[in-house]
Order: sequence, then structure tokens, then C-alpha cells
Amino acid sequence: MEWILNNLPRITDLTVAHLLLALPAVAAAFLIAVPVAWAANRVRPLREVLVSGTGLLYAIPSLPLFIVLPIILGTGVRDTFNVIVALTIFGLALMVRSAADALDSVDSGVRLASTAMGYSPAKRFFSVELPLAGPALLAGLRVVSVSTISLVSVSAVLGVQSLGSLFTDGFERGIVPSIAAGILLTAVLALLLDLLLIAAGRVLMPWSPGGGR
Amino acid sequence: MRMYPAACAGIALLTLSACGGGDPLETDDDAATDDGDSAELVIGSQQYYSNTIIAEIYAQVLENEGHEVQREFEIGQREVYIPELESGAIDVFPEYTGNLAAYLDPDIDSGDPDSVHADLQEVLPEGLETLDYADATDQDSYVVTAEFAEENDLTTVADLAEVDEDLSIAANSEFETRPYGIGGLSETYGVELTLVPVEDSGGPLTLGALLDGDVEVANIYSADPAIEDNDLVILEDTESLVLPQNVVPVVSENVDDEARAALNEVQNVLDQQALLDINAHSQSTQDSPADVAQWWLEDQGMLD
Amino acid sequence: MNHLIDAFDVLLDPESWSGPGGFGVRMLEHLWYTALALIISAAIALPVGLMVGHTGRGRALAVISTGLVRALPTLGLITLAALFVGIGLTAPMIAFVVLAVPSILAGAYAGVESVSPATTDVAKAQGMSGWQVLLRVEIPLGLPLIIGGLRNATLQVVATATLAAYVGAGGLGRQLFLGLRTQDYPLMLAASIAVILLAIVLDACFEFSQRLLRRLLGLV
Amino acid sequence: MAIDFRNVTKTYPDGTAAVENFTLHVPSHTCTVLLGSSGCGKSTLLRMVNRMIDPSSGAVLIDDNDVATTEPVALRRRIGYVMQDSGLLPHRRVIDNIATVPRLTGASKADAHRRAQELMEIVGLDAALARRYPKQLSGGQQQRVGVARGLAADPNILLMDEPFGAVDPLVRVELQRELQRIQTDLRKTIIFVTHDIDEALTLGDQIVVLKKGGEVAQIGTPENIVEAPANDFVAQFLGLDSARRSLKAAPREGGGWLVSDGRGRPLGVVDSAPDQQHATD
Repeated sequence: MEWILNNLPRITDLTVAHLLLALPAVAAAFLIAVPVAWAANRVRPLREVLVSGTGLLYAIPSLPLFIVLPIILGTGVRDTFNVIVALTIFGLALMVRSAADALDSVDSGVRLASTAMGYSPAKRFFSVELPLAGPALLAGLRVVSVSTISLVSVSAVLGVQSLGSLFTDGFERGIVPSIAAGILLTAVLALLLDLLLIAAGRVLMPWSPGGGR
Repeated sequence: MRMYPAACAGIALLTLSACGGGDPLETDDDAATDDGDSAELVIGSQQYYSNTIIAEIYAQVLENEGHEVQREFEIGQREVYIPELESGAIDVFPEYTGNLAAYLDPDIDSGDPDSVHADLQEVLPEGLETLDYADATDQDSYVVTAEFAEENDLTTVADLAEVDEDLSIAANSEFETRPYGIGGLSETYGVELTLVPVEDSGGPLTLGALLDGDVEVANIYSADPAIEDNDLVILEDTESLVLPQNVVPVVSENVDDEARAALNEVQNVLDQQALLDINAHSQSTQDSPADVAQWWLEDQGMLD
Repeated sequence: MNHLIDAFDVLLDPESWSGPGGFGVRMLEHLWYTALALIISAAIALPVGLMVGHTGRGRALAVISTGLVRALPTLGLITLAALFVGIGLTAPMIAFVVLAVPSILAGAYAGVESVSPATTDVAKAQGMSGWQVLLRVEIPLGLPLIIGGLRNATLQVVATATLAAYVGAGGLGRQLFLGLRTQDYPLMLAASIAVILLAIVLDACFEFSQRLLRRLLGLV
Repeated sequence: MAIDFRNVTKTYPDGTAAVENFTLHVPSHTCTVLLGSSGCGKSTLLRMVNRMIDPSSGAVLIDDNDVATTEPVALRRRIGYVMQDSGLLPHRRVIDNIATVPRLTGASKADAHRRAQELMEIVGLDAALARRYPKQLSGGQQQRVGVARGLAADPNILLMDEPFGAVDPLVRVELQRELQRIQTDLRKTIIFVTHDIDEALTLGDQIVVLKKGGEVAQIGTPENIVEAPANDFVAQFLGLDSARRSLKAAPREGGGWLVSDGRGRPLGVVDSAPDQQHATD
């Protein structure tokens, strides 16, 4: 506890840095996954390929991806952009499947009714299917946000600052409170973001009991 | 069969999503750090607490001399920061003579500190220079417990060859292929060791493995206070298998003579005991690098 | 991209597969760690998950705790555990079990819950005891989802088992860290690809067994 | 607005024919019921009118204009559609559900809501329900919202696909009565799909009895069909063969007649002589 209090400014900085890596990745994963899932559902033969293919991205060990990605891209390793891309890829691995399932789960009766009322396909997607898939999408997004927050720390091995730096530094110098604080704060961040998402679901989707599952 | 297209899609997606829009951020980064004309000096450090403390010492000394300093600490790999040094994005970086030389030229010969420092000058990229090297080294060393040394009458690495049991060594995984590693030991000393890789760079786990008897030998850096604290014995490297790793600042052309003089002043007092003290202080107080650096500089009377 | 080609060269070279430190041995170690982690996790998570699904008691707690556990960074767990237990398999195994338990637990209770109440009511009406309902109705019918949980856990552990080498154990992580520390990127990529291939094969096995099960249970 | 089916055929890619060579005239301002068991292609026929399904051959005409020449989205906005399970948008409040089509066609929110409130009154919904979400309504209320929504754009044509199929019998009768009342006032051209004989007899001005594959078994008024079923299929479908609809009347003590069906099950009482009544239920 004393160690934490003594290092509070650094921990605060690391927390902010952590969020700056995680949040864009979560957002990007979501924004990419929805159209990919849409396409997967539209073109059925593509679905299995897209959904399983992106799902397997999760099998890529996180550490090598963080290192290999910039080599493949030819950008600087320490560029936070690489980390965000890597995290986005892991986010996609989870999000594409849940987004595809979410969009697929929209009641066919409602879909039929909205077509019959004269919704154009695009309008139907944005004003009917997307909001109705909302609760299931939110459930997927919550998993992505939790796992991303926890994955960010691996990038500390490359020297990208995040709460993970508390692990690498604590590991080298044998400071248990540093590692413990890192674990605890990561969990707290994940929990807070999750609560935020639940609250957002309640506000944005008042029709769904509990806003999400 | 079904999984093949899936896997291909995965890889394609990986490359696809990775390619989009990488450049804007990068140019941003360059713009932020490339302001050459200001007097501000950018100081970097490796992701290693001891290195970061030295960088912090440099920073505080330069600040004390009235320079503007920007800290870019805990950068992971040489691949990352050497190009940044070359491009002028970083101006000062605490390095170690042997490893830097070996990075720049993998075929570099081992030898005494002077010759390695001289060799280093040959391979340094244009625009980069080193200042004086310190007496302090932080180099790979073969360490055993006092009991084990006594039991087997060990003082040098070569003595390991006489030990009549299977020996293993805890070290980072690169020990497998590095010249001073498994192969080099076998070739130079006729010592056969099995590697138990522990990725904490001679940190608490490596030490623990040695003390617990999981391994007989450990690769612990010579500036690690744990060696003294645990009464460990460093086996003498009589054939200079290990490259000397004297602490040396790499500087860019942006660093003026006045600043160089200030840094050299630090280099001249940074001997082995000083580095050990610094590392020990850091581990016992668990203070931040800035606090440790300040403590040491004040102790040396180098801040006014 | 050259690194990628070099990586495949490494993988296709029979020599890199042979020997005590070759890919062959490392892959077996990797599989063994994965299997061990799964067995331990399943022993913990399956009974708990099935009971939560069957009784409905402790569901909120199970949901929240699995979420929380998911948020725990594996690297942090391994380093923390290693500081206490030293090098070897114990520390990574603790982390892998923590990693695998939530997925298996979630699969187990979701599987049991997925059985329609009408079906379990009928079973009860026929005079089945609580245990019989669980063993003869809920588990068989929930099996695809229960196995789905094991499948997710397997994928996660296979990918993460590379970190075992961080603290002195074996597995494909050995090649990975060697590549990382010596800047031998083709080797590192080759190790990553080997892990991915392993994951694909395991995943395909699960896919196959899930399909087989659905067919046997008449769910298709 | 009259609707004409001209030799329409719908064959699916796998070769199954949902409808074959079907021809029908649906007169303006009347209710035509497509009656048949599941798989007879009645929903397929209904959906050809608003181009949810395009026929493989043949044409559907509205007032002599081939619907194939009209852009589907615009066409659908002019045609009311009510379906089983109401198909209400669960994320929109009742008032917004009803206002959907006016909003789609560019009405201001205020106008659309005003119109929706009128419609709630027309279909007998309490104005207090306007701010609820569909899930907070009973099945019957949801169907009323469905009907109101179908009427919102003031379409001349209303397509109803088993709209009351999922509500309990009491509510169903009530809804049928409500629809009859609305039709008396509004006089839409309605095509109504059902598999329920009683519903067909209650609502249809014209009934089309369909066999599998959209083959027409008989077209006629309810009276035609009950009095003179064209074939065994129709008779069987109506239940005439099982004596359910062959009624007998016996004089009652104290005047009037007791009516019972062919098996002697009492059905009800009439005050005047049966020969003065139509043989409807």
C-alpha cells in the first residue's frame, strides 16, 4: 500500500496510458466487426470463413503479435499504433463472431414486417436490425473490452507504457506490490469500463430489460 | 479441410486491418521529436531499471547544468532505439560497450574494456559518438553459490569442467545461441551446461532458481546487488569469453561540449561499487528511478 | 514479408523439428501443458458450472467472478506466481488454470441453462430425481455448449502457453523467446505459426466432436 | 383499388412450386380471404402483391398496373401489411411503431404522432398505451397496434397474413369484430390470409379455398361455399362431411327453435323459423 501511495503519480500516468491504448482498440474492433459480420451474414458461404477465420486470430500468441506486427508493417515497434492494431485484431477475433450472431438473431418477423412497411435495405439495417442486435452486440463488446484491457499489459514487454510496466519493472526488481497493484488496477479498469457499458446500454436501449444480457 | 480457407482469411484480415492508416501517427511522432534546433536534449533508456536510473542521472546532471531535457524512457529493444538515435530523435542513451558493439557487428572480438571500446568506435553509425566509458560494468557473469563453489573448489569458469555431475544454468533464452552462451562455454572452456531459460534477465527468478538448487549456475549481471547479498561467487572468465559491458553514453551531434563534459564527469565517478550501490538502493527502497538518481547525485555532491 | 517466408523455411526444415530442443519436442510439451491446464480447470469449473446451471443458485456470483477473472492479465499472474513459487511449471499452470476456468464455467452453466424448462419439467414429472435430471437430461442436452466452453478455454490456453517459457518451463514459447531475445524474427514467427497451427488442429478436433455430438443427440 | 393475379407461378430454385398458374380478381373495397392449410402458398400469393416475393412468371396488377414496374420500397409504403406476431419493432414505443410508415414517407414527427393517435382510437387502443414498448402489451393489444400500423399511411390496400393467428379465441373474435367495424368505415381492399374457416366465413366478402401448390379449389362468397361446396376437398375443409355444418332445428317449448349440428350437439337457439334464416353460423 505504501509503495502504491509513493508511486501514485506514475501509476496514474500508466493508467491513462493504458486506457489510451485499450479504448481506441475496443472502438476499432467494434466498428470493423459490425460490417464484417454484416457481410458474413449476407453472403452465407463467406460466413464460416470470416467467423472462424477471425476467431482463430485469437489463437495468435499475444506477445509475438506485438513484436511481429511492426516487422511485417515496417513501422516502429514502439509506435503505440502497432499495439492498438494488435489489440484490435484480438478484439476482432471475439467481436466478429458475436456481432454475426447478434445480427443473425434479429427476429425474422420483425425483419419481414419492416420490409413490408417499405424500409429500404440500408435503412432497415440502421434503424431496425442494428438497434435490435444492440443488446447482443453490447454483450460481445463487454467481453472485448474486458479482454482488451487485460491484454494491453503484454505490450509492456516491448517498452510501451501501460499498467503492464508495473509487471515488468516489479518482476525485475522483485517488487510484489508493483505487480499486485498492476493486476488489481487492470481488473478495476475492466470492471469500471464494463459498468460504463452496462449503463450506456440502459440509456441507449430502454426497451431491453437490463440493457444487455 | 474446412479450416484452411478460415486460416487464410485470418491471415489476410490480419494484414489488411494492420495496413490501414499507419502513417499518420508515425509522421506525427517524428514531428514531435524532430525539432532539431531547440536546445532540448532527448534522453532515452532501455527497459531495465538500472539503465533507467543511469539515464535519469544523466538527465538530472544535464538539467543541473541548465539544459532542457526530455525523457523517453524504457524503450524495449536496440532495434527500436538505435534508429531513433541515428535519426536524431534521441540525443543521449546509456549503453554498454560490449553489447552495443556486438549488436552493430555480430563478429566483434571479445577483449579488455579498452579494446572493446576502441572496436566500438569502428562500428558506430555516422553521427553517433560515445563519451568516456565508466569503470562500472553490467555484464553477463557465471555465478554459483558459495557452498557449491567450496564443495567443488571453483574459482574460474574453466573449473566447471571438472565438476562430475550434469550442470544446468539459468539464463535468458538467448544464452542458447550467444557466443558467451552454451556453445561458447563448450568451445572455449570445454564446459557442457544445460540451459534453463528464465526471462527475467538475471532477476529474482533466476536468483531463486540458483538458491533453490534448481540450477547449479546462473547468469546474473555483474552489477546486481543480489550477488553480494546472497554471498554468490562470480566465476572468473579467464579467457574473456564475455564481452566487457562498461557503461557508456551514446550521444548525438546535438549534444554540445558543455553537456558532454558534464556527462563525462558522471562517467568518471561511476565505478563498479557505485553502480552496485545504486542498484541495491533501488531494490531496497523500491523508489522511482528519479528518486534513486537524485539520492545518488546528492550523495556524490554533484547537484547544486 | 520476407521474414514470413523465412519462417516457413524454418518450419519446413526437418532439422528444426528433431532433437531434444526441436519443434517436435516443444510441441509435445506445449500440448501436454495445454492438456494438463484443461484437466485441472475442468475438474474445478465443470462441477461448479453444472451445479450453478442446475440449481440456478450462485449464478450472479458466477457471472461476475468469471468476468473479473477474465480481466486478470496473464503476464501479471505468471510473474506474481513465479516470484512466490520459483521457476518451473507451477507458476504458469496457476495462470493457465485461472485463464481457462471462466470459459469452462460459463460453458457449463450456459449448457445446462440452455435445456428448455419444459424438457426438465417433463423429466421431473416422470419421477427423475434432481441428480437424474442433471445426468440424464441436462448434461447430455447441454453437451454442445459445455464442450464449446472447453473449446474456448483450449484456444486461450494454447495461445498463452507460450508464456510458460518466460519462467523456465518448455513448450513452443522456448523458440519464441529465443527468437525474441536474439532478434531472430523468422524463428519467432515460425514458433508463432506453429502455435497457430496447433490451435487450428485442436479447434478442428473440437468442431468435429461437437458436430458428431449434435448428430448423436439428434439436435441437427 | 382492384388487384389482379394473372397466371402467377412461383417456383423456387430447388424446383418446388409454391404457386402454379394462379389467377384471381380481387375487387376494390372488399375483403378477399385466402383460405387453406399451411403450405398451400397463400402467404406467397399475399407477398407477391407488395413484391416481397416476385413471381417466376405471370403478373400481379393493381388497378391494371403491373407491380413489377413499381419500385418495391415505394410500393410497400403504399400498402398496409399486418402479420402474425404483429412484427412490431421492439425498440420503438407503440406510438412510434404506428408512426413508422408516415415517418418513412417524410411526415414530420408531430404529424405522424397525431395520425398515430387517431389510429389508436380507431383500433380501440387506450391512448395511455402510446408510451409503452410492445413487450409491455398483451397479445391482443399488440395485434391492434399491428393493424393501426398497417393503416397508418392510409393505404388503399391492406394485406393481412394470419394477423389474429396467435391470440386466444376470445380476443380473436373481438379483433375480428373490430376489423369488420373498421372495414365498414374505411372500405379498404383487403387480402386476408387464414387457415381458420370460421374467420374466413366471418370476414370474407369473397373466399378463395386453396389446395397445395396454390391450386384453387373454389372461389365464392361465404354463402356459395357453405351451400354448394365445389368438391370433396372444400366440403372436407369446411367440415361439412363430418356433419359439423349440417344443422337441424327442433321446435322449443315456449316458442323458437333449438339448433343442433349433424351429430346432435346443440349449437344455439333461434327465435324465428330456420327457413327464414341464412345458413351461416
